[in-house]
Amino acid sequence: MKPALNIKSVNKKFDGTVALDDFSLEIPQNSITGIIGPNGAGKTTLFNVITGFLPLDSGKIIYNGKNLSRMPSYKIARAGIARTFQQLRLITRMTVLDNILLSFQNQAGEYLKNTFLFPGRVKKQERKNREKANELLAFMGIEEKAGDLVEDLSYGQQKMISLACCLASGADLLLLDEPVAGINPSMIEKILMVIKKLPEAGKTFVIIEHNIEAVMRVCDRVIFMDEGKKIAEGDPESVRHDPAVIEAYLE
Amino acid sequence: MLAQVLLNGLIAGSTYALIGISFGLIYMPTRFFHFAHGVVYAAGAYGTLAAISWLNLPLSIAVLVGVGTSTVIGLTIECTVYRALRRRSASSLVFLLTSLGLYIVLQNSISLFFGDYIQSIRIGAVEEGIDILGARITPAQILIVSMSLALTVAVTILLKRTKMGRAIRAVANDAELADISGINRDKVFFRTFAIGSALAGVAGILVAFDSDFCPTMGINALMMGVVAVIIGGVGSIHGIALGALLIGMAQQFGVWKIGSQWQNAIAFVILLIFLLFRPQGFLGKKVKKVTV
Amino acid sequence: MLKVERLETGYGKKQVLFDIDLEAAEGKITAIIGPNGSGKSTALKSIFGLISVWKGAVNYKNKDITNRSTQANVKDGIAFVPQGNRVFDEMTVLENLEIGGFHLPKKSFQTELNKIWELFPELEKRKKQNSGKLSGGEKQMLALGRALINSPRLLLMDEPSLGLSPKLVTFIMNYIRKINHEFGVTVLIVEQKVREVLEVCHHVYSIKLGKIAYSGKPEIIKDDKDKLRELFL
Amino acid sequence: MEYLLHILILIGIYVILAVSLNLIVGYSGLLSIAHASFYGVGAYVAALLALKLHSPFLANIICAIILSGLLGAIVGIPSLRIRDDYFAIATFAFQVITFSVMNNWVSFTGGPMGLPGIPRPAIFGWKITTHYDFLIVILVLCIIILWISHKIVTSPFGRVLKAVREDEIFAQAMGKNVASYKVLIFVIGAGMASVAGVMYAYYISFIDPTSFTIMESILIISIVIIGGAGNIWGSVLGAAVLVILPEALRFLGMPSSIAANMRQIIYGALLVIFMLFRPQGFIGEYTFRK
Repeated sequence: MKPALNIKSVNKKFDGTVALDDFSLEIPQNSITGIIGPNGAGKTTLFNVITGFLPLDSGKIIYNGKNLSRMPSYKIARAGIARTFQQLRLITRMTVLDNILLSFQNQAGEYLKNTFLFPGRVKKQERKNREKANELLAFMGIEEKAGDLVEDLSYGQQKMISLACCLASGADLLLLDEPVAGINPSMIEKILMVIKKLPEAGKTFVIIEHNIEAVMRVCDRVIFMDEGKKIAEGDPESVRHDPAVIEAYLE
Repeated sequence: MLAQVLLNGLIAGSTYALIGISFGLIYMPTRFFHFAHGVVYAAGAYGTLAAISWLNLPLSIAVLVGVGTSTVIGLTIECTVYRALRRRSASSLVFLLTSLGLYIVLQNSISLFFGDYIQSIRIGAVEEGIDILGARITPAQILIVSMSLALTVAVTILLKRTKMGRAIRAVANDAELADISGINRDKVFFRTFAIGSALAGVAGILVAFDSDFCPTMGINALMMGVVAVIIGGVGSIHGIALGALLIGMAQQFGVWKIGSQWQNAIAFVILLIFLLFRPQGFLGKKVKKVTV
Repeated sequence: MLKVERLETGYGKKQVLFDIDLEAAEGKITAIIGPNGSGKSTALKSIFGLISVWKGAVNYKNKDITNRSTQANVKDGIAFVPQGNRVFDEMTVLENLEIGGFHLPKKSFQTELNKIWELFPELEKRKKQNSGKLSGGEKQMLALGRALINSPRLLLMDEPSLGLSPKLVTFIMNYIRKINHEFGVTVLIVEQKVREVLEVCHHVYSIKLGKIAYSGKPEIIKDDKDKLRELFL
Repeated sequence: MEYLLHILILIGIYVILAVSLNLIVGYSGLLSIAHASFYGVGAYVAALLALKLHSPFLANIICAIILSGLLGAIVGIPSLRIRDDYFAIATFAFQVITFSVMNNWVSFTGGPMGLPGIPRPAIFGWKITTHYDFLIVILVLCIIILWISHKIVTSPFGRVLKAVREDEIFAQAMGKNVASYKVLIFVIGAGMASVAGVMYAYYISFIDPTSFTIMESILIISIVIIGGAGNIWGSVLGAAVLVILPEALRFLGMPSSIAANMRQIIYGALLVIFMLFRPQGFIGEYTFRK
């Protein structure tokens, strides 16, 4: 199968310390890849260089045949890569519904010309998006929260919303930074159920997560990173039992 | 003519350095734009004026009254308003807006007490100037230049050699690590405001010795100080002095070539250039980028 | 010496620690290990008062010090070494130590300073240098020195190995052992790279997903890779 | 009666200024201390065109909007590189520079002497002369600007603006071109402010630089904050309160020498009090925190 995302020998340094060391990785279409590893392994940096929030020192990132390096992050998002952030980012003083609506792409109403000259078209699309947003919230089982301010939700629900925003953006590749960290088991269950259903709908996931049980349950493949390098790669059980992996924690 | 332009540039630069250093000292650990500092500066001149004309005190004591007034006002602002904002962990924008409000209240209070008209506590007549290489400088201006030099050195020593100075630099360098080391941030701020406000008072008085003044004297001087701090680089006293000199010189060359009315515009065009292309100033550390 | 009971805390809405109980016995080295994101550092920070405790209590020398200010903790003989070789990088080595010993009278500062020079002779050679220019290992020594100069009774260390080469980790761990052994300082150390820390500590806790997953002697798990895998993976 | 109409006209002018600044400060989170420059640009463009070219009122308004909008883009572009209080200082610099130009380019702007004798405007032959006439025109302009602003902030475009204000990085991650939103809202806000300037010039029939100082900029900010940043109706309320409140001083029999300072003190003190105790203003939603 053709890879959705192809990362070719990427390097990234922060004043002296190496965050990504000649790092290469292929992400197959419709897969769920987990990335684990100790602190400072370069996991979040990897997400940041893929999504254009940090410039690469060298290397190439190809997504669906497009070279992403040097592209501004909003264009990368438009190309179909959505992400969540470790310290959850959402517009907390807007409603859940508005956050989802914000995340849709190609909105006519985002151009003032349309708002004033073609209000009908904007209204129609807005109505459609509203329906889609409500469907999405229903699919995730949080439709009753649509009108609530995001800041009033629990942390787990907020994580759910940030996943919903990624889905609303229409992206095919979703990078989730700690989707289940810091939330209660029943919420973890819900989020994992949602993630598991999506590859068959054409979505591809890369997940950074410390909750190994969660990674084991949902990922097809696990990458173990340490000091900017790929230490192990394979199916979850084999990575877990790879001697090099436990060695990384011991050294 | 060139000699006079250079000398005027030096004098202007020195007055900016005086307020710039006092503002920069406070900005170092607090990291917000304390606009009300402009009034603290004016309070030095008006305190001295009040002591002379209302209380008939001799000049030397009047100067102390002036510096005292500045210090008290600066500290009162810190202990009442700013401390309350810090407890609320207000953003730097909130500090800036509050400070603008304070500035307006205090400047207009001065107007209410002293009137909006021009006042004077000049020392020595203008004719008493001294010739240096065909350029004229008055005794008050000599005082300004030498004091700004002395204060540059003194504040540098304060920051490098004294315990309090080190604490100020520690908070400026890494406030959380200063907390971890057991430094009391409120105490550091209190002392910084005390010294910074007293220095502003001194600056205000020195400038008033040289020229007439009115209640709005503070905002313009402060803005020149802010420009000096930004283009010099936050945290570097030498940088501030250098920045002040640069604006002073640029303005005086402007006066010479295109006319005196464009002084402000010149200073702020320089500021814009620095903000856009080198926001850390020429001696400052690189500004930390927003983290994702 | 330090006793933490039913501690719960987190950041904003995110709860990180659930019902943590732990103790650091006087004169011993206690380690907290676990994978990243488990809440080890959070535990240390909440003990020191850098982040506020939601529920539960922190007792030090039989006093309740829950949510006490960091300054009060420093004056009471607790020192904290944060993650990532953090030093005042715009100040010299000596100045860093002077900030560490800020509340000491001049005379005792000098004696304490001499002890630090003795412990880390490399630092004395570089005392006038800007600490931003030090190597990672030297920064870690300076960070330790800044904390030790107050002669603390309890030293809290947050992942000293982070960003250091394995050789330097051994080096720093030896210092920690020395500090504990010679000065009788009680140490509570958080670590992710565990081989070295298991060599030096007397008791070890493991935190996983915000809960205590193991508490006991380091010898028991040191060579048991399956147990370690269970704790980390 | 004339006095009452005068107050209403002033309120109208400040509503336009405050609402347009609110789009920039309250909805997009960019603190600008340069709004009086756009106000001034509008006034000077209208006055110069009317005096020198005798061009009609509506054409002058359009010219003012275009020129001021262009300047708005110039002020907005730095917001892509510098942020928060540093950006505020940059706008401060811009304000000082424009004031300098108004005050010093004597041959063109009349310098401190200002531009007197601005003729009464006319719209399609309707001469606007009385206070009543002016009030009607201002009212119509206010309604148009409020309508446009309301449309903007309730549209998907406005939703992105708020997202930029609250979390730029999230907005980018969701594919929004943050830079273009920032610049565009500056253009719009500046263009609107110039309309207030045009009306002011025609109404007073004399302008000089003292109406467009940094203090005027701060006054407009105070209106936005006290009314409530991030709420259009807050700016309407704020404008009414801050225009009427100082007028009340007059009825308390305060001598005019003191009244001017007291007015300023009221603005300043209200700004401090609101920042301390109610940063969201009367009915706003944005509190300048990230």
